[in-house]
Amino acid sequence: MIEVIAILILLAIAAAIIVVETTNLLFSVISVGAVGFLLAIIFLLLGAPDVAIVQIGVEVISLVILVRATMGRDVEPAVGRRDFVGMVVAVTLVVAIGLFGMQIFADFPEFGSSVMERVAQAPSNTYLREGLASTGTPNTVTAVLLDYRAYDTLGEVTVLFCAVMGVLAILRRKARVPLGGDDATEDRK
Amino acid sequence: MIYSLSLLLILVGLYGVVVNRNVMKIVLSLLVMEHGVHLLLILIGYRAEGRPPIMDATTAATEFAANAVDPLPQAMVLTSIVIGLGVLALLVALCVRLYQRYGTFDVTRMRRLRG
Amino acid sequence: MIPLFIALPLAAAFLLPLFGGRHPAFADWLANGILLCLVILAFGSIGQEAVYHMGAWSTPIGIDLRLDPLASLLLIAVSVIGLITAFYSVQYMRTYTAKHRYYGLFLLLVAGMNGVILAGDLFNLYVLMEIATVASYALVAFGCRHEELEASFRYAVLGTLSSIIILIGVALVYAMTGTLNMAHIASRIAEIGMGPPLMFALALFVGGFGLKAALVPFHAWLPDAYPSAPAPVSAIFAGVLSKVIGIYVIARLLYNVFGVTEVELEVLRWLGVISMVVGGLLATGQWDMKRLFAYSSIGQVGYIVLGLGLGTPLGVVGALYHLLNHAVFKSLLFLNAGTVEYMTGTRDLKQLGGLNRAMPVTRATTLVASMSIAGIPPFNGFWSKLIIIVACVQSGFLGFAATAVIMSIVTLGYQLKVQRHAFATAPLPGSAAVVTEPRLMCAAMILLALGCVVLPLLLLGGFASPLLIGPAKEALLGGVLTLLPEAGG
Amino acid sequence: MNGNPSNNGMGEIVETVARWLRGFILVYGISVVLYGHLSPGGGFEGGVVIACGFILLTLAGGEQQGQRFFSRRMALGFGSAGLLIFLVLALIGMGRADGAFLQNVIGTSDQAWFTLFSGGLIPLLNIGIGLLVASLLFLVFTLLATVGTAPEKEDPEGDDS
Repeated sequence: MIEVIAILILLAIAAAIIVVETTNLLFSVISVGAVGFLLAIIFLLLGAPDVAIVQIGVEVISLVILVRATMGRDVEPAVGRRDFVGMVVAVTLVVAIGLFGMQIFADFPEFGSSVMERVAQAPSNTYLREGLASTGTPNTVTAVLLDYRAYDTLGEVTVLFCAVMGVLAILRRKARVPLGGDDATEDRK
Repeated sequence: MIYSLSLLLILVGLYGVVVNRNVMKIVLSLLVMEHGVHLLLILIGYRAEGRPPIMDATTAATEFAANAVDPLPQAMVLTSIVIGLGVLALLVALCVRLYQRYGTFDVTRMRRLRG
Repeated sequence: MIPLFIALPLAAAFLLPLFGGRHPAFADWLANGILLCLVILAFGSIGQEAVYHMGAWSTPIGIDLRLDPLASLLLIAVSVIGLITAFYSVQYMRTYTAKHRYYGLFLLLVAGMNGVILAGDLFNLYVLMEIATVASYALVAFGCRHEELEASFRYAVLGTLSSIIILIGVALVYAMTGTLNMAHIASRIAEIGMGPPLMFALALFVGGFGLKAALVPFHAWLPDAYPSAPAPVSAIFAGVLSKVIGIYVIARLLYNVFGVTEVELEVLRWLGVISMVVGGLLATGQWDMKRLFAYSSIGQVGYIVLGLGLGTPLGVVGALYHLLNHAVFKSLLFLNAGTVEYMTGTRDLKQLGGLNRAMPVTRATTLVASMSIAGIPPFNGFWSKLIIIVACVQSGFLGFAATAVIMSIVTLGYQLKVQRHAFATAPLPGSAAVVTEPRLMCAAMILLALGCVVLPLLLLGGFASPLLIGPAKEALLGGVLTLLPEAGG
Repeated sequence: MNGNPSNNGMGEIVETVARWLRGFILVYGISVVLYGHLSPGGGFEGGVVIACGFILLTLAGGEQQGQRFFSRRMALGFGSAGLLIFLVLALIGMGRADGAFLQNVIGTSDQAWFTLFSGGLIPLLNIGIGLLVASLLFLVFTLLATVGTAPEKEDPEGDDS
C-alpha cells in the first residue's frame, strides 16, 4: 500500500518537474492536470473519496480555464530563466528550505498513526464518534464542513465569490472615467 | 519517509515559482505547490488500514471511530482546494489581461513600474 | 453579537451584485451604512471579553471567535479607518467605473480583516485571511492600467506563496497537536513542548505573515502594490491591512499561542530595526508621493515590530499605540496623495508645486499628518515613538533607541520634501488648472487629522497603560490562551 | 472581442451530442448536491458538475448558445442568491435565545438517518453552495473565455483614459 502511494507520488513529482521545466506552455498545463489526477488517485487510496471527487472536478475546471487562457496566446516558447545570480540564489533557497524541512520529519509521528490515536481529546475523535448522532449526517466530512466547521465553509465560498468579483473587476473594458464624466453604472457588457 | 515526498512536490513548485519568467508558468508552479500541501494534509490524516470517514447503517459508531481516517484534514483540503480555485481564476484573469496589455507572458518584458 | 462583525459586511457584499449595478447611490449608502454599524459595534465591544462558539459547539470541536481588548482595539481601528475611507470613496471613486464592484470588494476586505482579528482557530484564520488578501489583489488591479495589473500580479504571486507557506505551517501544527483551536494548541504545546516540527511551523508563520506585513526581507511587493491601488484602498492597506494580517497575527501567535522565547524576540527586534532603516532610507529617494508613503509605511511598521520584539510591557504599549497612530496618519497621508492626484492628475513631486493656495485643506491635513509621523511633540506620533524609544532604553538596547531617533529625523526629512515640492514651491508653468477641493473628501481628511490631535488623549490613562491600549497589552502579555473562559455572545 | 478562436462552437454533431448530455449532467450534478450528506459528494462537487455541464454546452455550441441558456447576469444573480441563502440559514441560529451563528437549528435526532431528509440544515446549505458554485464557476469560465487573445495596439494608457 505505502509503496503504491510512494510510486504515485513520485510520478506526480515527475509530472511536476515537467510543469516547471518544459518550454511548451500547453505541455505545462497538461502536466499540471496529470499532477492533479494522480493526486486524486492518491486521495482515493488514502481514504478520502470526497476530496478525490472535488480534486477531479476542480482539476477539470482549472484545466479548461488554463487551456483556454493559453490557447492562441503561447506564440513563443516559454524559455527563459532568471539571470545566473538569480538562479543561484533561488536554487540555494530551495535546497536550504528542503534540507531544513526534511530534518523535521525525523521528529514527525509515524505515517499511518493519525492524531486521533495520539491525542485523546482531538476534535476528530468526537467527529467520528458523535458525528451521526449529533448532525444526522453519515458522511463525516460533510458533517465537519457544514456543521462543526461550517464557518470555514462560509469563508471558503466567500473567497470564491470574492475571486469572481475580482475577475469581473479586472476584466472590465473601461476602468476609468475622466473627471466630471457621468457616473459609471455599466455592468460589464 | 513518505511525508518528505510531499515536501519534495512543494519544493519543485517553489523552484518553478522563483526560477520561471513566464507568468503562466509561475501560476502553474503555484498550483503544484498547492497540490503538495494538500497531499501533505491528507497524508497527515491517514490512519493505517483506514476506511473512508463515511458511515453506513451496519457499522456501530465506536467501531467506525476506531477505523475511519481523520475527517478534519480532509475538510481542510476541500476548503483549501476551493480557495485555490478562486485564486487561480483571479491569477489567470490577471495573466490574460497582462497579455492583452503587453502581448507577452514574459515577466521581464513587463516593466512599467519604476524599480 | 460577535458574528455580526463578519456577517454584516458579507451580507452587504452579497447584496451589491444584485442591486448595486442599477442604483449607484444604493452602493454608496449601503457600504457607508454597514461600516457605520460596524463602528458602533466595535465601540460597543470595548471592555468585553468573550469566546463565541460558532454553531454552539463546545471549544475544541467547533470554531471559536475570541473577543478580547486587543481584538477590540483592532476592530475599532479597522472599522473607523474603513468608514472614513469608504466615505472618501463616495467622491473619489467617481473617476473609476463599476463602483459597486469596488464597494463589494471593499466590504469583503473589511469582513476578512474582522474575521482574522476575531479568529480563535488557526485554520479559520487562514480562510478569512484569504478573503482579505484575494479582495486586496483585485483592489490593487482595480484601475486596470499596465502598472496596476503588473503590481497586482506580483502581489498576488507573493501573497499566494505566503498563504501556501502559512498553510504548511497549519498542517504541521495540526499533525503535532491534533487540534486547530488556538487555546487548545497552546495547552497541547505545554504538554508536548516545542519540537523541531513546531519550531519549523513557527518559522513558516513568521515568514508567511512577515511577507504579508512586508517586513524588510519580504517587502518587494509593497512599493508597487500600494501606489497602484486607488487612494482609499492604499489608505486602508497601509493603515490596517498589513497590520491585521501581518503584525497582529504574528503577535498573537507568538505571545498567545506558542509562547515567547528570547530567540524569537531577538528575531522580531532585528526584523523591526532593519525594516525601520531600509524603509526610511528608501523613502527619501522617491518622487512619487504614494510610493514615498509606501516605503515610509515599511519603516513605520518597523517601529511597531521593534516595540513588540522588546517584550516588555512598555514596549508592547508603544507598539500597539504606534499601530493605532500609524493607522490614522498613514491613511491620512494616502488620502492626501489621492486628493492631490484627483485634482491635478499626477502625484509626481517633480511636477507638482504651489498647491498651498489651491488646496488649503489638503495642505493643512498633510502638515498635521507629516508632523505626526515625524514625531513632532503635540501630535500622536511623538508619544508612541517616545514610548518605544524609552522602552528600548529601559531594556538596555541603546543602539536600537538611537536608530529609532535617527530614523525619526529621516522621516521628518522626507515629509518635509513632500511639503516643499507639493505645496510650498511656486507652481510649475503648465500645471493643470485646479478647481476647489471636493467637499466629502475634505471631510474625511479632516476627520483623520482630528484623530491625530485627539489620540494623545488616550495617554490620560497613564503612560504605562493608556486607555484602550492598556487592557490590550494585558491581553497580549497575559501568556498563552487558556481553554477556560466560557461565555456566550 | 477580437480574434477569439472558438466562439462559434464545434459544429453540428458535437453540439447535438452536447445537448443530449446536458440533461444527464444536470441531473447527476443535482443528485450529487442533494445526497451530499449521505455519500461522497456535496454542494461543491455537485456545483462543479453542473458548471461543467454548462461549460460543455458553451464549448460545443459556442458562446451564444451557452449565453442563451444561462446568461452572465443570471449567473451572477444566482451566485449571490446562493451566498445569501447560506448566510440567512447561518443567521437563523442567532435568532433563537440560546442559539448561535451557523447552528444546525433543525432537530437532527429524529431517527431519519440515512434518508434524504436528515441532517437538519446540511442539505439546505448544500443546495445553496451547489447553486452558487455552479453559477460562479460558469461565470468565471465565460468571462475568461471571451477575453480577446490579440494584444492591444501599443497605446500608452490603453483604453482607460
